[in-house]
Amino acid sequence: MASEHRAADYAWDVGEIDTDEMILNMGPQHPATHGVLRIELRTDGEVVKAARPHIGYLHRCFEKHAENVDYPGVIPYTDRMDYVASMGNSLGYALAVEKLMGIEVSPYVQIIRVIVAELQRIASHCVAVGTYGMDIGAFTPFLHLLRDREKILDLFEWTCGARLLYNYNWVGGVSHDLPEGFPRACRDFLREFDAITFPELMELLIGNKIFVKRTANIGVCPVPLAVSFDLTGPNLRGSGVPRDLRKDAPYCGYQNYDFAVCLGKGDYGPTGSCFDRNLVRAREMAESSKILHQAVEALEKTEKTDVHEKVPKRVKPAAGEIYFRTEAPRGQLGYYIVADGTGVNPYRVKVKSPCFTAMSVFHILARGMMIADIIALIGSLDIVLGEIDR
Amino acid sequence: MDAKAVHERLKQKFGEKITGANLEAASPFAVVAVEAIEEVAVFCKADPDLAFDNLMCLAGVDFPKETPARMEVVYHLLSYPHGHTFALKVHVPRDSPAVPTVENVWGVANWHEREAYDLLGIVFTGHSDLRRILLPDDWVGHPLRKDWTDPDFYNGMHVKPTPQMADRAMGGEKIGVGPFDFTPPNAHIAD
Amino acid sequence: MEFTYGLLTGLIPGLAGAPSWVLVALGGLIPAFITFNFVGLGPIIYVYAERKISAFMQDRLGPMRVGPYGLLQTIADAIKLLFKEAIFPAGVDKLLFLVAPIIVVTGSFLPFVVIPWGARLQAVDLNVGVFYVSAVSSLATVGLIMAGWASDNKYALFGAMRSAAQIVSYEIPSVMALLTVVMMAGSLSLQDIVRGQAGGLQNWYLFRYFPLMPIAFLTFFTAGLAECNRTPFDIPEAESELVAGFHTEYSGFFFAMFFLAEYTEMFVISSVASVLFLGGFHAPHPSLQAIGALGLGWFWLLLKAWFLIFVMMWLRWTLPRLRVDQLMHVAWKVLLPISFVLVVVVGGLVLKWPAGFPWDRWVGWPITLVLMGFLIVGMIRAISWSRRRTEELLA
Amino acid sequence: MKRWFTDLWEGFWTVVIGMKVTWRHLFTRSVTLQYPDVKWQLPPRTRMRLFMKYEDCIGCGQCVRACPVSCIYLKADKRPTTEPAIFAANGQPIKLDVHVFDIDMSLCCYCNLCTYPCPTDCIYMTPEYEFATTDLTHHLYHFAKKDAKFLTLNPKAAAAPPKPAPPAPPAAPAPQAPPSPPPASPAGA
Repeated sequence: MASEHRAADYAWDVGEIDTDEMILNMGPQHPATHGVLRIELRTDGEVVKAARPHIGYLHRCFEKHAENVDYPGVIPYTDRMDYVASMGNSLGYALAVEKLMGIEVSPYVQIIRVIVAELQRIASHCVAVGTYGMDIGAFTPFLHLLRDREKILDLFEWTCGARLLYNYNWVGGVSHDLPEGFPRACRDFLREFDAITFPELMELLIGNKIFVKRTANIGVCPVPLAVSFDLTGPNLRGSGVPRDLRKDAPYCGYQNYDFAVCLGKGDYGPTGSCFDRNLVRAREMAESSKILHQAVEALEKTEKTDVHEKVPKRVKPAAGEIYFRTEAPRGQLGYYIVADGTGVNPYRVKVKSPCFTAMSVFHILARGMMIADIIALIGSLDIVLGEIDR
Repeated sequence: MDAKAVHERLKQKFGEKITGANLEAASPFAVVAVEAIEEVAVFCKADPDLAFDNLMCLAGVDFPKETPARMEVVYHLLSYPHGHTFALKVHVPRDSPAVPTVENVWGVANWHEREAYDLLGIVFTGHSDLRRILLPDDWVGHPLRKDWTDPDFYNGMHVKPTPQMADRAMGGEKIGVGPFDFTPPNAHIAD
Repeated sequence: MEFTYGLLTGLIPGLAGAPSWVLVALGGLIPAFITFNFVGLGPIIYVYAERKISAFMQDRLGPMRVGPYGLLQTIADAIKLLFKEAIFPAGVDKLLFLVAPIIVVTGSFLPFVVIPWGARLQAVDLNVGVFYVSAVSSLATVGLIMAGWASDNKYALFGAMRSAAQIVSYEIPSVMALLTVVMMAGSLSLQDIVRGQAGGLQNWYLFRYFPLMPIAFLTFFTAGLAECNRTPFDIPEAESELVAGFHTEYSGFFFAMFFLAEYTEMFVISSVASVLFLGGFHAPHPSLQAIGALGLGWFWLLLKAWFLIFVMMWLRWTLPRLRVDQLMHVAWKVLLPISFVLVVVVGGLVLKWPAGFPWDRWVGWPITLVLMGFLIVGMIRAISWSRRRTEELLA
Repeated sequence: MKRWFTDLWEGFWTVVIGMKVTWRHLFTRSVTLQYPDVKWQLPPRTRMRLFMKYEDCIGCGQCVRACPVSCIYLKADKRPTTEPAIFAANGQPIKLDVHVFDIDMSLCCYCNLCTYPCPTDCIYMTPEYEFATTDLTHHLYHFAKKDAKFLTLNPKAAAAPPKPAPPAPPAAPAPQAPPSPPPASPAGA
């Protein structure tokens, strides 16, 4: 059965361009492409006839680098892939290598990992939703959300000493224990987030009629298309598919927490529109906050263990390979690691980044949109070019 | 369905074309003959028991030291209805790697295959748009191959600092980058 | 002009005997000079205000470095812009590229000729004042299209086309909303319109035929927002879509001129709206009209215009931006029907009850006070919350 | 027609709601720190500029191997037996003469991986972050000192209370070039 969306149908042929059409080159230097993405648009007036994304402007040879450093040394590089959500990246890698080596970390470390991962999810979604508002033209919610993201980064800096690129999740543990008083600070933050930032975001941006009108009917991604093009995370859930790895294949003890999988419901238009994807992100912030409340409570109850207890002196897995995926803030982040068992370097590390696959469906969704919608679509897919290009 | 059952199902349908398997591995896989990969992929997606409607990952791996030297293309499949995963592998000779494309089965394969072509030089026959994706269009070579060595120049720019440049930097001298650096061509390479 | 004339002859007695062309020239040039300077330097204040207001709304501080509280920031920026190189990218049509900002600035300055700052403080009292304002303020469109076309840049072209469509569309509801006022005043002269609103807040046209005229005011204000390309109608220079729209390729002095024009346009729309609906130079209560011999008309007009400018900024930092087709939708399917209905209904009412509904006298003050009350209560609550929060954090 | 009115009303009302939120924020305290005047109190774990205490380095090169970006250059020779025995602060005998210990901070990725394997805790990250320069080569720090004052008595053997492992962060390391040894190419130990 061939997919109904053949890539060839969307081929780009400049030869057939009409005199009425115009080629607009958006990016790599453009305020709203979320990095150095370049899109060629064939436009007829304001209407986009075809779009062709060009990526690779931020290619930093992650996979080649990973083959040339040892296993722990890859973690700083994973941080730099999705620089908005570094904790999620290193968590996936650490879990993959742990599984390859058969290491099982203690429940205490697992709770710490859940806490940092969920804090990072809130921080990442803050950026995603905030910049989305900025793409649509509302500047204020962006800064309100960044203000709260800064508070999360303060927590991270307090924990591990870095604000953006943490190198926190290690193979077999985490680099630092949570500092004294972390639960209280975390609760403080969550209280303010739940009581002020989140409702204000809903009032100021997401409930706004203009915002709804701008996003609710565009970029509709039907479920078969989303599955065929491997949209994951909030992008898939925006289309109404209840798939969340934290529920389906729990890692780090996510099965112990009570939270809901947010779905796009199509409140203001067809399900799977830009509005749904964005709303799923916003709601997930609230769900993450719920998980955090439980995790912080569990942290206080769990017996403290040395966070370096299971860190191997020398990370040298036996020959083998593994494909491990985690639910990063932007979707399923998969690490395919091949170990040859001879050296301390990974033999091959391939990253399936959620943004990469989200971007690959872009040219189909972009057909027939207006130029302003292109921006809305890019924002709703929530791409980070660092992760697409790696 | 666990990995064994998936393997059984494939084996039963395709017989000899499934040339090997490792079901005990951390992520179990079956090796498929190159020419059969497209029909296996179509079957995997269409068969109601397998229903692998999602291609999670497509990776190319280079094995120059194996005999014969080969490249692998690994397809990690996921079934949304059933929730099970499986991997397919294809072995291709390293000197002329060519694999039929599966982009018509899973749309996402389009970009993954372009990436594998770009970084490893695996040609996907029948691909609609096999261009480089991450590297510039005029890049020469495929860097993720194990025998790759960086070129010294790309369009007249230094790709990596030469030892001379490193020495000069350590000596406290300023070094330019790109076309503004007028270092003579690397004589030490010839030595 | 007569006012200046009277002032001049009063101040310098010998001038009365001078040839009439000298008097005409002086009487015209001096107000022009004052107005031009006031209006031309106004944007320095508005830009500073905009930056500060946006900053406070976003929990930031805004410019703080240049001068106390960053007061000199915009002056420094203006100086920087004036001294910067004006870049002419390859492929621009130099003549059009140069002329475009001049036309835009001219178009935004011309309406000031008829804005009445007081009963006699007006450059010219044209008897077609309203018509003149709406005519010359659309002159800017020509400049914008020229800028977009001459830039040889696709983004600029998109911006220019969008702005043309936008301004042309929004002229109609805006003029329709004006017509209601013109019908009530029975004159196109702005002076006459203001005169019709004398006698305190309850007599302003805003509160006439309640609740019809408030709707007319909102229609006019919305259309005005669109005409001066402010959010949520800023699609001609939509930053996240078109980089900078029609002035993408402009730099230095010419960019500064576009900037000047934009803020001047804001002031024009605000002051025209205050003249037409908010009683112009009339104080909310007749007793506040003057302190002794010093007439405060200019102060009240300025206050009202600045309040409306503040609302514009407030809206800008609150709202997202509309899309092009939605913009047209708002113009043609929302504002235009509303304004048509208003014109017909208000026209009929003017014939029947020329002095307005009987309850009109009693709605003006309560509404104003309630609105102000809301704002003040919100302010106090925010301040007290903020103080409590700070104490909590310090604890 | 009903839709038209509800849309109009919703549009108007949500605008008013949004304006309420921004109005509230107009009067709340801003969160900006005026950076050069007010500085954020950095937590003790902050990872900023790398520092190496040369007197404690035993030249084992574990940091060089751990560094994922290869920004540490180390060159060491066997210490002649004729020289007096010297020790690191935690009692490790220093058996290698470290001629070159350079860290290129412009390459450093602040991952902190070099500090963990160090047996004498002589390399660590300081919370000092204001080290921008106008020249990239100023970020190449030479830590090897000609006139370093090594311990010649084993502090462990003397049964003295061992010093706490990371000494108090000293002032900014002086990036001065070692006079005699020639600039080295990257060399693992």
